Amino acid sequence: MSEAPLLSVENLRIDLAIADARHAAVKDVSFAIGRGETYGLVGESGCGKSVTALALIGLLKAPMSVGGGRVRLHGEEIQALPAAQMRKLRGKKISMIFQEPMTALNPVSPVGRQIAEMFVLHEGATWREAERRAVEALASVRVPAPDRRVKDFPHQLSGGMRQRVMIAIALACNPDLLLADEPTTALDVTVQAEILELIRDLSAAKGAAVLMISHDLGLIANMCARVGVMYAGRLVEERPSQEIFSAPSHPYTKGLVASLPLLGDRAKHGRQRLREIAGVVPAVTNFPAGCRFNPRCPAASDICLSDDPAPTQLPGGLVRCHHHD
Amino acid sequence: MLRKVAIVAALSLAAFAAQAQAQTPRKGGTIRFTAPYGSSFASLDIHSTNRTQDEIWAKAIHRQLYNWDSVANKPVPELATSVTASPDGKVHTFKLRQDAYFHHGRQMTADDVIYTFTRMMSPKVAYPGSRYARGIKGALAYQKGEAKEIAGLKKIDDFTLEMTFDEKTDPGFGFMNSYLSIYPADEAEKDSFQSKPIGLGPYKFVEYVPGSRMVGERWEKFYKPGKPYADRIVIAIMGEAAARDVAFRNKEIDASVLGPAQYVAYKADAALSKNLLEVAEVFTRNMGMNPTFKPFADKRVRQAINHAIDTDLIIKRLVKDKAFRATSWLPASSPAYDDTLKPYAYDPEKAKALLKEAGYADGFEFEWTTSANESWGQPIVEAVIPMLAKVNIKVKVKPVEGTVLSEVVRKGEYQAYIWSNTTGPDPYEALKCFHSKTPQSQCNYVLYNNPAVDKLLDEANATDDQAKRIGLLKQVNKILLDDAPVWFFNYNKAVMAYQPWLHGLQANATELALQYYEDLWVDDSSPAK
Amino acid sequence: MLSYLARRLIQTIPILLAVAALIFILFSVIPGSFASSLGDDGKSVLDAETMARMNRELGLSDPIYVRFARYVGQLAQFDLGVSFRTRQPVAVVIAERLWPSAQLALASMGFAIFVGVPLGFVAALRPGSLIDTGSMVLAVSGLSLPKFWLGLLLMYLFALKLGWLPSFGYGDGGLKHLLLPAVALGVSPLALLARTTRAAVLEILDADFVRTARSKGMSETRVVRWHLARNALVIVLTTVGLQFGSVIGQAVVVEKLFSWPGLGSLLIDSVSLRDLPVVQGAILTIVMIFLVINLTVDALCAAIDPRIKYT
Amino acid sequence: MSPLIAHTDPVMDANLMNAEVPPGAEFWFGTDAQGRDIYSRVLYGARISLTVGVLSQLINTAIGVALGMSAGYWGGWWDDVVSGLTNMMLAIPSLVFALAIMAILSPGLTSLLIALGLTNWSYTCRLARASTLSLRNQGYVQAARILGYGDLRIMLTQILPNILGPIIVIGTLGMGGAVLAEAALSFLGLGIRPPFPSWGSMLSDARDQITTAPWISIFPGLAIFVTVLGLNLLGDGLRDILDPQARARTA
Repeated sequence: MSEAPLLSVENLRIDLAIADARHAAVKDVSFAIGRGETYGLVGESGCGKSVTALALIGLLKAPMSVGGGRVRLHGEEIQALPAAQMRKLRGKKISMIFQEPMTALNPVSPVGRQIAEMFVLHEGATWREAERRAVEALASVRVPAPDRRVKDFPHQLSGGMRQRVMIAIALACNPDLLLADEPTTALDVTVQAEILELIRDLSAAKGAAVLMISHDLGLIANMCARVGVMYAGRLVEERPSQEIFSAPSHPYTKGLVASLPLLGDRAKHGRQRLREIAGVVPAVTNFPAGCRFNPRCPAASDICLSDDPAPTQLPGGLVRCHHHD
Repeated sequence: MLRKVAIVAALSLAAFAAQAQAQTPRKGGTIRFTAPYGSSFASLDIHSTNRTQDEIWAKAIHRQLYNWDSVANKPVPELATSVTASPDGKVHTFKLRQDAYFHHGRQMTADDVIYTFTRMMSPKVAYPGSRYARGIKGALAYQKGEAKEIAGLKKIDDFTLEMTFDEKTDPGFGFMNSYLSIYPADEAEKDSFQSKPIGLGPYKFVEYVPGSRMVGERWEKFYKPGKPYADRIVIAIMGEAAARDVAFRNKEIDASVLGPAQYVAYKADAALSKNLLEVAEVFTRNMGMNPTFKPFADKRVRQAINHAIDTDLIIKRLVKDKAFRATSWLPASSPAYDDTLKPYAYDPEKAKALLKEAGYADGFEFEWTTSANESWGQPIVEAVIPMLAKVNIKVKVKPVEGTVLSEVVRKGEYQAYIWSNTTGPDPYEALKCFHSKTPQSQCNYVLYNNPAVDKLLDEANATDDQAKRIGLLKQVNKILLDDAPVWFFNYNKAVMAYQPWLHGLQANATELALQYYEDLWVDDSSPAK
Repeated sequence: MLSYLARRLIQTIPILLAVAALIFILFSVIPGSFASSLGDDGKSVLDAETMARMNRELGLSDPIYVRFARYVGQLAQFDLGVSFRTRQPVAVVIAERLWPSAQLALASMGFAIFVGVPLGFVAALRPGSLIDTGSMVLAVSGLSLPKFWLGLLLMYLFALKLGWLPSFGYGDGGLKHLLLPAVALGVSPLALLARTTRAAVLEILDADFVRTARSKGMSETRVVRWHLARNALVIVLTTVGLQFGSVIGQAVVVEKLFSWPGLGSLLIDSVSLRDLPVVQGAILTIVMIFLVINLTVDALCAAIDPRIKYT
Repeated sequence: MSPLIAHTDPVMDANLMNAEVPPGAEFWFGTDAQGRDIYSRVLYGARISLTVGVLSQLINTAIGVALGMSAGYWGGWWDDVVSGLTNMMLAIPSLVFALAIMAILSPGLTSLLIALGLTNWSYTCRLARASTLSLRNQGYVQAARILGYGDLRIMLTQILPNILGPIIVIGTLGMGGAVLAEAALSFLGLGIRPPFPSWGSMLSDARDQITTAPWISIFPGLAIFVTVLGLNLLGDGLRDILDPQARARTA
């Protein structure tokens, strides 16, 4: 990689302030996404995936804050940009799709207007012009009869339709990077595939890179070239997606992969939760000493209880484990 | 002490009159008066309400056959130029004024007077004034529908009226009340009369904002030449003393009736204290004791209560000297007032002794019904409670609204109550309440029954000799003091604060708030237009 | 929409009937009567015979079920009866109080809305700031000062000390006389509105769509203007409706203090004079106004929030 | 507690010679027009005012929850009846209602509790009904129904604990309201049975002395202010503790 990647994240740390103490909810997370690349971030709920995405777009809210590290977009650091400049990046360069399309849209505003806002905000369009372009944007996310749908309110649309509106909003201004935070989790199985397809196609067409966040390893595998696995605020493994399935290195990744139905069975069994790993993700305030996965790890040894493993370079990736394969 | 106060009051009145003479009344301006007894007028049909609050506006709009002369302290003919009574006192001939015009321009005639008294006895509607009109011969027959008109009302000519009563009657005390105002026969039956009253008074009705104010403008054809002086009168309805205080200090009203708290404050203020009008009114504040409640049937217990309460202290400290110690039922302003009577001394030991004699050495408990009134209600009761506790008498307070107080007292559904009762201007009327034949619902609230008193009252009623009458009534008053049917608390001293530009106020002992609007005038230092 | 309104209006009829029955029963067993009130100041005297006649004339000597039947019969013909004291139709007595009451209610709610809502907004946008704490203290003061007390303080300050405004009365019905009673009456709905607005805005600020708006690169002012205001408005409006309706009934003390010719003082006077037809009529009117205002608010909310349907 | 820390008896220790003494060493808060120690009366007044505030609000809450929860749970005609009742109670001027009840029952603590406890439950009822409606079809409630739990048991064990948070908040706010309502009734002459003090009656008794002896009203006024402030803060605090959303926010 001679050229600077589109996005690079180095040693990102996200603090959670409770009372006077600061806990590192996310720590030492580093990864990079190239132009037009689709990168997957996977892990159970509470692993810090969504928080990481919010940190990238600068929308962390108290008591969360970026505690250290660098985030570069086009080689320029953005983690410490003044609010006004960060705001200009949002929507224009980086945009985001959220999990719940129902609550993520303003219930009392027509969807057309919510799309049109993007053109007014970032391209200085007039409302009239923006409304016209909103119809086009709606058409581009394959919503039938877009000229009528623009006047609809969110509650009048189905879940899939709403998520299409979200996608239309996110891609309205041709961003370089799209953060998709579990974009299909709240949807019916039947529409999940359509939405994913839409994201893939449109981002490809517009040349946008995608950070796809999901707890669903199967979904990530289908979409992404490379995958990062997060556990308890750490990136524990990062590999090309083929490799991570064929030869998972971290015990946690192994667990994730083992819990998957065979590829291709997905359609038959529907989505699967990662229930098969015993135990739960510890709370931020209660991370264990040493390797954070040690309470649940089948291979845990003494060193795991005392020393936090450093990342080990693997061909095409890295792993953070004392006992990696 | 009382005599001294009376003299001071008389002096201040004299000074007042002198001041009034020294200046020539100015024509024009606006008088801004206040109606302090509640937050609205009951009705614009003065015949249907006898509340003092309503009399305050009625005095501007209406006139009656008689009016109270506050200097002579007696009722005098107002709409009549002369009244002659037959020797038996039953037939009165009224020569009516020929210069009295109603506000719609028509001259008043005997027909209007007849109409008024006939209306009063309406078979359909119960008017408070029927109390006095009932005595007219044939009035009851008319009310029952047995006659088409009242036989005792006879028109001699347009301005002469003969009125025959069933019994010997002195109509002045009754007919001076505003709720017997003379109505125009042609207008009063109209619906509009209920909202736009027409009368003979010095001011012509302009507007009424219910709950807020009434406005009148000068009636040019008022029968007293040159009067009234002011162009307009505004009567503001202001029941809250604290609000009135602000308005008065802010010079938004020209006169304000004061309560004890303000009386002290105004007296202490160099500027405000100059313009206070004080008068001994004809009300007696008292605690009535129900003889059907066993302890109160015993005279010694009632006397003990009079001894146990430090009445002077309450008057001085709580009522702030805005009252005179009651020495029996009749007030200092009454012609039959007896200034030789000594009030019950504050003597808890004597009270205890009397209670012991009566068999209540360990005391007893009674329920005391009271309204929230600041001068004769809850605060007084609260001050008395610890005093009675010292002679082992416990008090349970029962707070009620005014209307409930008046009801339970008339029905006798109380053990004790505290109230203010009219004790004038006619001393016989005031004392008749203690005649055993007077029903409790009338005014013998304490079911007083003393044959000696009955006899004296009957004699007083029969005699034509004023001096003898007064003498008999004084005796009754003295017996009452000893019998102590009530705790004799005080006689009211009414105080009105007025602005320096308001002139012509009179010390009306029947009710200070009832003024003679035609005599009032404001000089040009008034801020009102 | 029209059928919805019609149905809602019809639904108010049983409520009005229930109110009529409840008030009728309460004021039938209440001690005291109009006749006894005519002698309650200890000065005027009403004789026993006239009192008895008056009770008969006013129909008060009939048994309660007869009176109630008569009353319901009148109501069915939209007749509120005749006032005991003025002998005018109750509708007339009430009508002359409506406009001053409406003025006072409008002014006090206007004051509450135009101060309370922005205050709540600012407080919510800067939680923990001086303005937030200040508005909280102000709100609590508004909720903890008895109205007569607050009214007196206002009179002292603005009429007597500063001389800016008249202390009492209706004047010509203009703003000058309206201001002080409106503020005295408006402070407690102001406090409630400020607190409700603050809570509503805080909740909406946490909503996902606000995050979406921010992710679009919107400035905070635009977030508030474009997305927050309308959503908060629904919650605020509902509170306004409830307060607006009750402010007319709560005006009793303030109207008494400021000699304001509204329904509240009419009601309280009629209670103390036991003018039962007016008491019943005034309460029914106040209830009716309350119901209509809330109906209007519901309709407004439906217009603002497309999720609310006319059902 | 009051008798221990109060200097004097709030009723019997009246000395008219000491009337309207400003605050000082002997009388910390001064004396009132009757010459009674205001400090003692404020302490005793707390007993009555707080009893009125807390108990009347408990009654309101009980009525509101019972009606609102059952209406939300059962729906149907009962829901219509309760909604009608709620609207009615919201619409009737509660002060006049309370005044009528006081006039009928005659003033006193019990009457106050009835007058204020029966007239202010509509907000609670509305809230309970709305929350119950949203919970009625939740999985765990339906599960309980399938398990054959009785309606009453479901309401008490499954629904009530989950709707209590906001209701307690409304309740604490209402307590301040009840203290003030008692003051308004005292202003109209039908509050607590005198001579026992409540803050409201002390305040309304002192209104004529607002310029001549301001301390008579300042101290009970302050007591009400501090209490209502405290209750509001308590309500806010409880909301933060009990509101699951707020809890999630801080976690």
